Amino acid sequence: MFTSNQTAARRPTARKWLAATAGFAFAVTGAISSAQAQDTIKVGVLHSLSGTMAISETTLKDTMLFLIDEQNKKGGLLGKKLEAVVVDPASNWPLFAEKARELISKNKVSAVFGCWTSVSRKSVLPVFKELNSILFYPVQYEGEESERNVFYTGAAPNQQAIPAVDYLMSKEGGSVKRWVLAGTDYVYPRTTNKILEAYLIGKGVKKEDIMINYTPFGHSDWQTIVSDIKKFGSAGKKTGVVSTINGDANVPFYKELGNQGIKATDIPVVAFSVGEEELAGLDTKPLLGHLAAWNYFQSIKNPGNAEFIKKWQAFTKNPKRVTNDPMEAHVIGFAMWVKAVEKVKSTDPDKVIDALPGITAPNLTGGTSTMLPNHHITKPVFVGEIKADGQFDVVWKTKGLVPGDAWTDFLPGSKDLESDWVKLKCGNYNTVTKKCGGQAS
Amino acid sequence: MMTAHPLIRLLDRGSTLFLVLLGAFAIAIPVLNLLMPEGSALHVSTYFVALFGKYVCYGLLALSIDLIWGYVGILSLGHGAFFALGGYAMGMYLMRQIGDRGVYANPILPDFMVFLNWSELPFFWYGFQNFFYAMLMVLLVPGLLAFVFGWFAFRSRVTGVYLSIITQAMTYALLLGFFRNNFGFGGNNGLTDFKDILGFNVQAEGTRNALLVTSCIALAVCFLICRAIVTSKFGKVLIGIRDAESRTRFLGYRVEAYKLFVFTVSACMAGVAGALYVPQVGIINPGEFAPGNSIEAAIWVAVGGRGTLTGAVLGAFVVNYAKTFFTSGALAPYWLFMLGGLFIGTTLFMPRGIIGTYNNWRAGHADKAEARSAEAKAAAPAQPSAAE
Amino acid sequence: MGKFHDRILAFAVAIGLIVAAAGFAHAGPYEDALEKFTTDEFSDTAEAVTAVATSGNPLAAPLIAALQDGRLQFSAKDKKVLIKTADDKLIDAETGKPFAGTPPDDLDTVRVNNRLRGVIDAANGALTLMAPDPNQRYESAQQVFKSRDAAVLPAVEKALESEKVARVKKVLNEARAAILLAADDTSAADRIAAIEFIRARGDQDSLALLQSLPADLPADVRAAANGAIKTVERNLALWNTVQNLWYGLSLGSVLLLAAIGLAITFGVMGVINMAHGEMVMLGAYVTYVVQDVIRTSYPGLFDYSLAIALPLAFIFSAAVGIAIERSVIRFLYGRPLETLLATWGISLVLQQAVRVAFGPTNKEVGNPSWMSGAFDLGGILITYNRMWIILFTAIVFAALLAMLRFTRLGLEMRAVTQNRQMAAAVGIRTARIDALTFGLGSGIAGLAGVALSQIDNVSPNLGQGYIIDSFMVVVFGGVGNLWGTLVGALTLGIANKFLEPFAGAVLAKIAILVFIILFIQKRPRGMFALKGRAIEA
Amino acid sequence: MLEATNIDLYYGAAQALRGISLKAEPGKVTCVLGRNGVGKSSLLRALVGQKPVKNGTIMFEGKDITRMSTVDRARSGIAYVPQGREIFPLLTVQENLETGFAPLPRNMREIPDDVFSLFPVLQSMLGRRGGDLSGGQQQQLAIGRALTMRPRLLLLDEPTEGIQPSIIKDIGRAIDYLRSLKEMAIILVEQYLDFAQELGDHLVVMDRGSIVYQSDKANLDEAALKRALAI
Repeated sequence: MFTSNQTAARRPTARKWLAATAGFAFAVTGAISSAQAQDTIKVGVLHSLSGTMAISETTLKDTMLFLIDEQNKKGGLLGKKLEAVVVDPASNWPLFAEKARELISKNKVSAVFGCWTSVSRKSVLPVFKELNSILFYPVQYEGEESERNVFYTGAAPNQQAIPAVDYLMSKEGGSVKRWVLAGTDYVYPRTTNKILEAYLIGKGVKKEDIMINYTPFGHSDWQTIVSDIKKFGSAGKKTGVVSTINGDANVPFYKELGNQGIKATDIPVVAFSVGEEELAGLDTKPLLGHLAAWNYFQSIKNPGNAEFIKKWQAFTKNPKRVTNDPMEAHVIGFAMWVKAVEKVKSTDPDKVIDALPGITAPNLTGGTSTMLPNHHITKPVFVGEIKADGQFDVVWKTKGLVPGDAWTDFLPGSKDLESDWVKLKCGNYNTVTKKCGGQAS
Repeated sequence: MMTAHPLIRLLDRGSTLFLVLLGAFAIAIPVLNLLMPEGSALHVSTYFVALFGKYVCYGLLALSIDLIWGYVGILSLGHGAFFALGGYAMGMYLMRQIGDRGVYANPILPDFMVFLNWSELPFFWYGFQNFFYAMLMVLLVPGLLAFVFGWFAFRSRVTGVYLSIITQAMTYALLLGFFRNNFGFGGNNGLTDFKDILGFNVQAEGTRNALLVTSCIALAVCFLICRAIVTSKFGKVLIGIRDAESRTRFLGYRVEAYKLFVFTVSACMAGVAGALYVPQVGIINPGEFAPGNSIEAAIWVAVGGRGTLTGAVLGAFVVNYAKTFFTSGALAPYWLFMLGGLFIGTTLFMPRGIIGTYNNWRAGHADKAEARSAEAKAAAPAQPSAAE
Repeated sequence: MGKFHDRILAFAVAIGLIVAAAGFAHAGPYEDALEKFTTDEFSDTAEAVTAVATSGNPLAAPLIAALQDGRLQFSAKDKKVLIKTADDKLIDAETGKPFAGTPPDDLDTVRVNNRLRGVIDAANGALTLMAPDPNQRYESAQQVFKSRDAAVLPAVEKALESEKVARVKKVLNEARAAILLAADDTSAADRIAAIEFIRARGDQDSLALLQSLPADLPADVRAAANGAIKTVERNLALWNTVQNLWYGLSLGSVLLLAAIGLAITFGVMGVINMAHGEMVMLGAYVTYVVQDVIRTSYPGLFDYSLAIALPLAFIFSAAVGIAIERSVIRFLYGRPLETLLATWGISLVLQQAVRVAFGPTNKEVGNPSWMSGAFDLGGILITYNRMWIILFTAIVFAALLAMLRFTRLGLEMRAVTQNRQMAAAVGIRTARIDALTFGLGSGIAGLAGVALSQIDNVSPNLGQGYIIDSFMVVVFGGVGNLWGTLVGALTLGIANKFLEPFAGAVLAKIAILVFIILFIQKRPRGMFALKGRAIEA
Repeated sequence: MLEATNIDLYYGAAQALRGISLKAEPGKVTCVLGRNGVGKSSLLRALVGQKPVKNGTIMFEGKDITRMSTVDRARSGIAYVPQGREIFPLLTVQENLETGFAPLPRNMREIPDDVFSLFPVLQSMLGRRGGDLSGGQQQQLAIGRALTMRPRLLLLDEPTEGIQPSIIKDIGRAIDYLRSLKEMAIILVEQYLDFAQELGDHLVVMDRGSIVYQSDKANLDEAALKRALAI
């Protein structure tokens, strides 16, 4: 109806523009991709710079550039300069696989630091296995994986979720008796919540005291769910929320939480995906006292951390730029890789992969993390309360470092599995059948 | 012209050139990849084999969109869904082929079901261990969805932008559904970690080349099917529907039936493209249902030239090569500017796409006067169709 | 190990100091308690708070307030506790006099965690039951109701005697009832009286309290409790429906706000603007910029930030819209599918441009005080931001209708929509009207952005989340009909909220999408399709 | 006043007007006659600018308006009552009339009294939607809308088509009245010969895009006119 009376198309005449612009674009790119310096060690950086995941991953790209820059200031590696090769997988999973292949086989990088979402890691995995290269993955994830070519520097569920729940159950954390497990409907929350549910039930929590709720990605209308949480929490027992809500959905969730007046003293919310970067986009005053569990907080007082923050803010020329947990994971991973390469005096993937387990590197919170034979690392776990300035106040930490567990003990499928790339040379060794799964080929 | 032999009508100069190029491509790349020693100037790396394999699948997707958009005037923003469904069918087959080599060594259940405590295989996974059954599903699932969807939509005369918007809603609903873990397709991680296809290791170079060649053959076959459809009398009716739907209806043609047939065929082709795509990229996940993907695929067609089958394939190659090229190096953060600019530039300055513009230019050189009148004829009825 | 050593040392020092201090100062419980603030241990601080609160010292209230606000400072070395006032002056917590001399160099803030906040709230509750401000007394009474702390009972009873304000008195009675019900030694008659108060309160907390009563109550108390539980449950079920309606209305108004601009550009002009979401996003970023300027330069204006942002967002989004119309869309009239692709391209460019200009991360947009918090209306909680958004949507909708109906521009817009050629023939500048109409639609999207910045995150992806929903609303409601858009948005919002509790958020959304797809097949022109020769012409 | 010279107009490859020349004077009614499809409406469309002419010039009050847009022609004083009326169906009668304000300066924006005195029925229907009016009422509204623009050239395309006789009379009276004001030139396209003969000061007959006969009313050769029309 609406176009029937409109005049017919009025076409522009200047179509030749396109040819000109296209020609120009190709000329420019040709110039840029010209000669590259000889004899450098190349490091791949595989983080989305555009699309929906750019929000989280851009910082990690900057972190890698910063670390490589720092290393070069120290004289590089094995007498050569390091060179970062940055690609943009544009938050597009198949493109991740393509870019990984490009980095490894075309650019001949020695190692790749990258990925954020589990699905991006899953999508590049076959490439790393096929072309035998190294991936450092810096984000907390659901576990249930241990690959020879991947080093997981983020937290496994036992390095984040379980200590956080332990804290909430303690007297100091409020002796929580009733639990809401709220998450975005995808694999990480599903797995984490499965693990937590099994863990809580093992601790004597009744099934009716656990409420599990899933929402779609980017969910923005939290009225019903927040009020359900409120109802669930007013049954007389102390209630806590474990949030595995992902990404953008957090902001409206916390806003609704604040507006419906759910204070941390009534129903504390502990989140696994909300860090300093996410809080930078929020008015944190109503969220005072809600919690997050991480292996690193910017606010942790430690000389190494202070220096890192100072240099980082100088590098990015932004005195307000925050740091966060996945950044620290890259710091540790990169330091470990450098040490391993120096140890074997080669960037040959096989040698480096074999050298990495056992390598230690200082983390930014004062401890020393070790790469374990299961390709996960040891990390301290901190629980922080949100402060009014968008930072966290650490209210609890684990006694020592917690070793990352690839296969959780709380799921029937994986409790018999064990990963050991040093002795067993296997990522999923079944301790009952004494067999290494998936090794037929 | 009018009495040309069907085969000649089927294979005009452009089409022959296209098929010859495609054939040369399908032979040259595997040969250069497998037979030339690495390091030789003529060697084509596996990286390129994987890349081109992907492009060919995108080309096939573009072809399927062009068939329905370029020749019937229906802009489907849901072809990504058919592509993904075909991909999932293939993915399910590949998952079942893993057998007990999964990390949990469960002979029946895929890994993602094991760690989320599924006790038995959902019924819709039955049969997918059989290759032929899976291939049937590759065609059947997208085809059936398209048939049902189209049957409702065309019968109630949902046209133009309305159709585009509801196809978009369809793929969006599927996106949300497939994201759910309880749906039984692996949630957002999708299906991955494939091992074998028909007993061959999916990552082996030989398999990769075989998949590339298969994709080229599939593209050639679908191209010929499309040519056969559009050059036949049937195709003339389609163009009649595109340019003046109600007039064609008044002439006594059952417009709905024509549309439905082409829509379904096109969805099946998209499904085949998806099925070939999955073993080559090694993963299928709900991201493929994202409405943005379908819209992007439409722009491939527009860039190449809608209504020209070779153009659709060319567009898919050009845009995806540009994507590969521009997402590396210093220009990486600006890739979206270029993609966005391409959308705007193509629609404004090159509404006929590369092939269409080239044809015009050549026709202009050959016989200006004739071209002008032809264009006038083509343009005059094209206006009302666009306005519907 | 280090920590343990520190503690022993601190303990020793503390003992020493106490002994020394006891010599010449008159040390009461208040002064003793102060020491515990200097250990930087949550459990010590907790004890200190309780001790201070019960000490009766007039400094207790300002001290606890300072602790709550993070203004309580301590020096571990000097065992000194100082209160920092709002204007950054230091007061000695012991004497209440301004602190003279240079502050100790290890001055640090006394840290607070959730458990402590609970302790503070409880302490505050007792302290402020008699506060002069009735709102504060009300809050305190509510606090006591929740904590059911038997120790506060005398304070509650004392407060009840003197309380004059009815609503505070009501809550005090409820608090008293809650304490009595929770206590073991309450008589049956008192219990039944208490149950009556709780029944009258009738909210979720009341239900929880009633359900948690022990099973072995005397028969008449049990009966009263059971009756009360039934009443409260019925009450809650009723309010639950009302609440769903309200949530639906609220979601619907957000949908409407996002879709209404589209109803103009798509519904009225027939332009498929896939960049509509980005216009919303730009409006949200204008809000961010306005708040940023206000924060850095004119902090006093923060509560007016939205009022300042609204016209700016409208103008900015409208200007971008007009630029898009003049540079791209006007060449594509009559080719809706091409418009769709071109505007999708524009949306990609705008998103990435914002990403490059402002960075990819979320930007903080705060709620002004009048947009924060909530109030109770009967049995439901109404958050201010949702309420204002519903009102705002209603105003925008009404203003738009009025603008179309009563202004010259509105008349010309409608004329152009209905018959472009004829409008030109009577001398209406159609090209200008096209640009202005598109600008209007975009400007309204900008307004939506200001509102959405209050409930959603401000990031380059903001618009993407709304575009499909907006199209669904417009198509479902019927293209070219603003009332259809209104009804469509509210219907979808309310349906979604009634589905959500039992289907879950994801399935509810899918169900709505499938429903719309099927609905469009039945009524291809939407719910309120325009009829008559005008439309078919 | 208006002078069109040697106009050619094409629809795609088909030529609709062939070298048409036409004049219109204030206070005079120029009547264009001819059967269906001979190009009468195309001529009016060319004059209002809805169809661009290929060759020829159109002068209006001494200005060359050949390449001027429809809007600008309307703003310079040309009002058009198209075939089929083209009322804005969802606007009220009043709003329909008010659309005619577009070319006017703010202080002139009122509906002239003449409109209501010529078509009293409009007065009583001001609040009704244009689309709900009968054909005859719509025709009156369309003329009223054109008059609201205070035109100096009024183009009427078959105002009597499909309309009941009593309203045809009203319209005829209206045109006669407008002529008598001597403020505007009127071009009337008609098929209804009696109506045209009664009103036309100058009669023009078209066939296949050309003028085949024209004459002033005074010198009219009826036989020649009928012959021209019967071709």
